Amino acid sequence: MLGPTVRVQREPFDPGAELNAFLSQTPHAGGIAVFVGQMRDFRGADRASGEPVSAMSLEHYPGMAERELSALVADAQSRWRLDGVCVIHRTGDLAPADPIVFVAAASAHRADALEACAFLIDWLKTKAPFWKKETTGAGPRWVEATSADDARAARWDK
Amino acid sequence: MLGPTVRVQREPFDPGAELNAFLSQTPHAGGIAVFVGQMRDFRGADRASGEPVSAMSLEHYPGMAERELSALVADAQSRWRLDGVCVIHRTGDLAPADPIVFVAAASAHRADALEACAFLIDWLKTKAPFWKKETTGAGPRWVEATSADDARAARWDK
Amino acid sequence: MSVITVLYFASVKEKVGVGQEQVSPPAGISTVNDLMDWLATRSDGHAKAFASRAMIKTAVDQTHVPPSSPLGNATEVAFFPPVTGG
Amino acid sequence: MSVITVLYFASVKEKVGVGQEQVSPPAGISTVNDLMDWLATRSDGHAKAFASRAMIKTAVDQTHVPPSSPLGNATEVAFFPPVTGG
Repeated sequence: MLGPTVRVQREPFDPGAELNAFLSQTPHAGGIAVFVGQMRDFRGADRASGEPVSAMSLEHYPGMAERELSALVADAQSRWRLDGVCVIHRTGDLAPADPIVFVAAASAHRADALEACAFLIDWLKTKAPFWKKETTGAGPRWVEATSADDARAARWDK
Repeated sequence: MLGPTVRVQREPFDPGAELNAFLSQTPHAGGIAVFVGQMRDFRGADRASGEPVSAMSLEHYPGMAERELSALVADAQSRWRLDGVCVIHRTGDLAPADPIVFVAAASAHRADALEACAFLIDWLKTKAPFWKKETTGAGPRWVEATSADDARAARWDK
Repeated sequence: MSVITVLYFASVKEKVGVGQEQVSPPAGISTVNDLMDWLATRSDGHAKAFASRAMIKTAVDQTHVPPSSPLGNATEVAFFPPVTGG
Repeated sequence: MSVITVLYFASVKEKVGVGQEQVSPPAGISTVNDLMDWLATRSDGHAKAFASRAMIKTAVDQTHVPPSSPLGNATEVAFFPPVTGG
């Protein structure tokens, strides 16, 4: 098994290519769980009622972002038996439907992969130092953290 | 939104290409959860202690397999708000590390996507009429269903 | 009762020796359990297949059912071990 | 106390007006909270940034800490709103 992949990058990435690269590194895993977050073109609960969003800018804390993601990966590896883990996060300017984040976890058994993947994205959302600024008709505005995200992350507190 | 994808096929499929095709159909989704099951080259809890497996053959019930997968997808759509769902399952002869199953669920919000994806693979494992036969040093042998699979599926019983 | 297509899969198919057969059960065969009892008498292979009844799953017209289910106007009945896909 | 690199991100950075500054806090500044109190006096932007203290998260040497944490020998302290990545 190769070490886990953690990348914070300004360049776009190709989720399909990342998935196949990850699978090629985990040939003995029975189950691979993946989460892709992509830039939504609306704010709110759904697109019908939401405010249109035309662009996004993603700021991060260089150094700490990579450290925090690596710490989350190490935590996941201590909780579940994983054959491989991959976390990729974009920064900078994004357009609607651009992939923002790619999280993958591979294990001999699917429960470990599914749970590790959900854990990683839930904790990433509340711990990794990234900040989204969305541009709507009213101009650019920082996205606010939600209590729903905190609640989902808290499910994993030991 | 396009209708859900349900495919049962003898031909191999490319998980990365399927992921990108799915993403291109769900441009307004914020979160996409994916599960890929691939053929393991061992039986048992882990590879170190497990019995080597050199080949697999997947039998299915034509007609009912597609019906059952479509019913699971419809059930998932009634439980969560989904922008798209895709389920692909291989049949026939497989080699180690070949992808067996691909499940994807897209939603405005990640909780719906993650839960629908886990639900789909858990129920698929206990309801969809497919049967694996593994070839080990002792010859070919039908894989036995596990109580762990039943327990995971039961978590989703209403 | 009319003709029923009976399907066998995986280990059940291997024990019976065929994957499919057309049968016309006699009067009195009204549930899936009745059908299994009757099929078990057709050959040694059938008898072997239906010996461990608890390990056999059943579908009537491509829908999972418990073995106590009535056959009704079923045209296709399938017998197979617990599924192991995914 | 030695020189500390203070970093600001996102809305906190916009209020302060700079993303980074080197400071040498006076004696008596021993916790992150003390540092925030002192930084708030440096300009109107700083005062505005630290007005809603409950909305500010803190990291010392790139590790999340509560505001009551001691500064110790910290060389880098960061202030930012709740994170919204992923």
